[in-house]
Amino acid sequence: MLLSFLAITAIAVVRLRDLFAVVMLFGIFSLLSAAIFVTLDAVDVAFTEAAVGAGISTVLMLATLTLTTRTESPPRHGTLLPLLVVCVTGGALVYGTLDMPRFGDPQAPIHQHVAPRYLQDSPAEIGLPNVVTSVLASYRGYDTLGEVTVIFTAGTGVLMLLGAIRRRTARRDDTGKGGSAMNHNLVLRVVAKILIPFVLLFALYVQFHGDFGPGGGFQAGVIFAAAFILYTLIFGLDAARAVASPGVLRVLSALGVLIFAGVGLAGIFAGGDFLGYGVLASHPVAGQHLGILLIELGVGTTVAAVMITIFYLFSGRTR
Amino acid sequence: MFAAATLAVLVTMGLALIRAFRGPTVYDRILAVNMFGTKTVLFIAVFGFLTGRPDFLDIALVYALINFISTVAVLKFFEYGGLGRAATTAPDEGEGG
Amino acid sequence: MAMIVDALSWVFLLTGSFLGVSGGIGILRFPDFFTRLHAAGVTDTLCAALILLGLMMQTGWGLVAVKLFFIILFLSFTSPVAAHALARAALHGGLKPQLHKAEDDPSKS
Amino acid sequence: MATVLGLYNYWIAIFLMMTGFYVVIAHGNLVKKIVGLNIFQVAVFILYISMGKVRGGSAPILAEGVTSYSNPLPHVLILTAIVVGVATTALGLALVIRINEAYGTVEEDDIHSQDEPE
Amino acid sequence: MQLGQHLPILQVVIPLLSAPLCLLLRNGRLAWMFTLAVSWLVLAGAVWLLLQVLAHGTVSYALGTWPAPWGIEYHLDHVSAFVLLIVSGISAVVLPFAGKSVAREIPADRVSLFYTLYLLCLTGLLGIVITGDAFNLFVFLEISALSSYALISQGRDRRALTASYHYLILGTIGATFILIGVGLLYMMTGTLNMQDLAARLPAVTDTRTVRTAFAFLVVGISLKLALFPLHLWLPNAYTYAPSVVTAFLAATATKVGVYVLLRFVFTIFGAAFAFQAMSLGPILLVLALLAIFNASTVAIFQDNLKRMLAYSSVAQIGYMVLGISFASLTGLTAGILHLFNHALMKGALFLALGAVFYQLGTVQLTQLRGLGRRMPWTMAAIVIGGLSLVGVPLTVGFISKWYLILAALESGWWPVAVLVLLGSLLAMVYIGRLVETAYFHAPPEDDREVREAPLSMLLPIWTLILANLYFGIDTSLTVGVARQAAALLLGVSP
Repeated sequence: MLLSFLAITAIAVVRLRDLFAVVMLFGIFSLLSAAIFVTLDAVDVAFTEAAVGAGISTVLMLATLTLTTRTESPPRHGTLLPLLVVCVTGGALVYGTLDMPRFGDPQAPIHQHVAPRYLQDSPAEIGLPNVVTSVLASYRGYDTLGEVTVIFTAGTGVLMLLGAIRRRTARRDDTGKGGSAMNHNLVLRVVAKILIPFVLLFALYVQFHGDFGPGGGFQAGVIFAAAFILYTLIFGLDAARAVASPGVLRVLSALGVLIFAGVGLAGIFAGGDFLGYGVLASHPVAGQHLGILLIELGVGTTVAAVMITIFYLFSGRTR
Repeated sequence: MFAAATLAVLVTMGLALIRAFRGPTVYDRILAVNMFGTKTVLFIAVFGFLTGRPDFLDIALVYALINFISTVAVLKFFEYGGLGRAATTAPDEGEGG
Repeated sequence: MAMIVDALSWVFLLTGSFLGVSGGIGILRFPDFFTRLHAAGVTDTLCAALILLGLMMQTGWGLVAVKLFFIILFLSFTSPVAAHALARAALHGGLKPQLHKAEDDPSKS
Repeated sequence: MATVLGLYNYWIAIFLMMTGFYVVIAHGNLVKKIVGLNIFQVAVFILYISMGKVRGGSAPILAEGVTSYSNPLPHVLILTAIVVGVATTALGLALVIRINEAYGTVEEDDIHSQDEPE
Repeated sequence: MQLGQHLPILQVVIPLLSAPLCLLLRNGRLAWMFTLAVSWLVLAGAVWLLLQVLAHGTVSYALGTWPAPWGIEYHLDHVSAFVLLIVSGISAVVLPFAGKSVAREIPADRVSLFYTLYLLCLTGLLGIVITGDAFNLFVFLEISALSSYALISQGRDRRALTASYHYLILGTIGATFILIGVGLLYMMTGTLNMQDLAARLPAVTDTRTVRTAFAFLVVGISLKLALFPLHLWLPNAYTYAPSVVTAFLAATATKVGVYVLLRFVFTIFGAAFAFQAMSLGPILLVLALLAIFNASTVAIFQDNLKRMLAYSSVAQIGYMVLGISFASLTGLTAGILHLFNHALMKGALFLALGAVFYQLGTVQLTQLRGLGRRMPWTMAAIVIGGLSLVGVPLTVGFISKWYLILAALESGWWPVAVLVLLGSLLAMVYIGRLVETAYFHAPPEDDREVREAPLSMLLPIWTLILANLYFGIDTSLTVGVARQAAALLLGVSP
């Protein structure tokens, strides 16, 4: 049922020409897919998709729309060729599905080969209830390092593209969309003031509770950034910059990657392998705990800093 | 019983979705999206109970938060930024915005 | 006692569900934006609060209940605020409440 | 019938992928292309997550009394992929903003017609 | 603690770790020196690793101490060590050049950002080459891709932005295709480790799912490496990117793409499946020949020299793929050899063009009239690089072509050999145009002061040119390694 909703939404996205509506529907699309992830037991993924797809991506797209146009001009070429390409690709995929293991089949190869070890041995080897965190941070910790690097790359890239060319002048009353404050809206201001501390608290909870439930550094970073985005939206960019200056964020975004890679190197210097946390403490399991805690911290720092930076840069632009 | 609640929430989601598609004005769409978001929060919460593992409410909490932020962002977009198609007059705030 | 709590929670859940669906119908059937806002705004908060309260009663005291409580708190803050801000934005954006009877269906466009 | 039911999830995911893909290659608006790209990627995520599901399984967070869990590995992969996706989106949108500043439009055709005369 | 034992991972982690440090250096010149030092360190590591592999065979490294199918493994064999050397070598040569060029082409306050992204791109490329895990490959692919989008967009022309955008869209489609392919493979085997995949695939090769996975992987990788019909992003991206970026990416990024193709087709699927069951050979053969002729012809009509060389790159990728399509020992050797050789010549040529751009501010052919007398060293380098591109004896280009023709004849496809020669003729035409303009046309009247490029630019250019000549004469090292690598991929003795 949810999947059907999803399909309908996707079609609507194709057909609508009002980009604003498209972005709104994309928000719905993300929320829906996150709900689907929940029904498919992927709570961590749902968490991230909700925070990223529905939150960050949508806000960034909106910010882009404020800087560009809102309506899409009608297509001028035929759509036959793309349609053909799409049909061929889709046909190939459907053809490929025919020999797939059936949905939910516990006998499928992926449930037989590598994954069982994670489920069976991770309590003894790592000792965390959340297997996703164990795999993410330890077994495949290197992927996560790559992931943090990707985020860092995006942050640097956006900084390069949007930063440092036109510095925003401190004009309060310009038409500059994203940056100005919502001064007149008292209700929003008050509610935001009450909410933001809770949000920050919640971010910390997610950061440190990721070992036991869904959550972790990435999600916490995004939530932390979300609090700042809310602050920026309501109190204006200048006020937000006074709280967290771009320079500080730049240092923090680098710091996160350094923490992560540093923990990895610490593994080498302690006589183990890169990202081998086992040697970091007297007992391997304790070492794993320490390592995971630290790298999650690194992930959270970089993600939060980069997300806030990107949002600053997007909203600081004037048309 | 949880199943009934889940179903009800799903139906509501569907209704809101239709409004989001049809919504003649953008505000209708925002409203529908906002409602949709709230219902998704509920869906996640109820679904956790339905499957017997109710400790995943963090997700619902995040949804509630994100939903709020995107609503604010959208509103801001309309009050300050976008040249609304439905909004024929330019956004003009008297009070100092 | 447990029975009563249980029964009460079912009542809450069901009422909440009913309100949710009626809100959904409202948002679909009402003639213009402001009436739809009314339909959504009123039911949204209450429906969410009721369902979550019902769930809270099911779990008993614990971390889950605290989280549920926070969600309720959150929603009860944000939904009215969002509705309020939305109405404001719509009004400023040039959308006028439809005071007389609808001549044509606005959802036609 | 069993085939259809067993593959239904995958087919919807494929349908979504192709919808997104179509938006990317057929539409000329740069913002919409990015939206399409996102849909394409999310659909791939659904494909991955679908394959990780075990019928009767539960979320892979170990708890007492639960014996069957879904496969955690696809979840991990997709977490990474989501992050990659948002990074791409952010960079792409930043490029769109710059393009709009340089050309005053975000329509592919207009951009081409501006570059042609040179 | 033995550092040598950890070298495979340090190779990637050092540039990765340096990138955030570089971001913190606000001073552009300092950032450049830092990047330079890092890059040379990486080159030293790559040389050491290659020697290690040549001496002891494959090197593997388990990240996080987790054994292979569960954790991520670094797996270094002849192929990867060789490509590793190409990437880090080119980077080490390009960077000395970069100092002046970047200072002129990039605004001062963005120089340290530029080097941060450069380091990240290097990290990504190295990570792709060295990893033994299919998903990890995707992650590093994205690191390198995202940083190269950002780097390309820094060109001065506004078209750099659209070029970068198109690259982003197509690159992401390619990456997503690869992701789908990897997902399908994972679905059928339950593993992501390449060795493990190779071991478990034969049991399920007959399924339609695996065939689809193969198709998606090949299409996705072809997009990344700009194989003929999917090359549309490349010319613009290379034309409008900053000179250094063009030189670096042209010499490395597509090579890494070819490497990924080799890795997936030969190591994971196995030559038998790819070429017999899927008949990849004829498809690649036709596409490669089309690439050679189409792109070379287009290159002849370009007035912008960077664009001309970009199209020539597409053609040269055709040669590499042609070698692969034979699926024979000689063919693969030729392909891998050309990987190396093309990196040398395109690196040199794009760097030389960068020097021209540095002095002239343009690379339009008409503006280059009479440049042979004004920038003799640079132009001489372009001529030698061009000759190498054509495949004149005593240059590396000749060696590649020689092996390609040998491979074609070995397979009994003599028409292909003839076509390869014809393709060289086309290259002769476009290089000839350049030489004619530079040496046999009178310099323009306006008499601007045009001087030879500074030494810091000439040195890297000539290093590469001399390498072009050296490896064109003494082929024992390159051919030896390439042959061993090819044998390893095919699973036969060299």
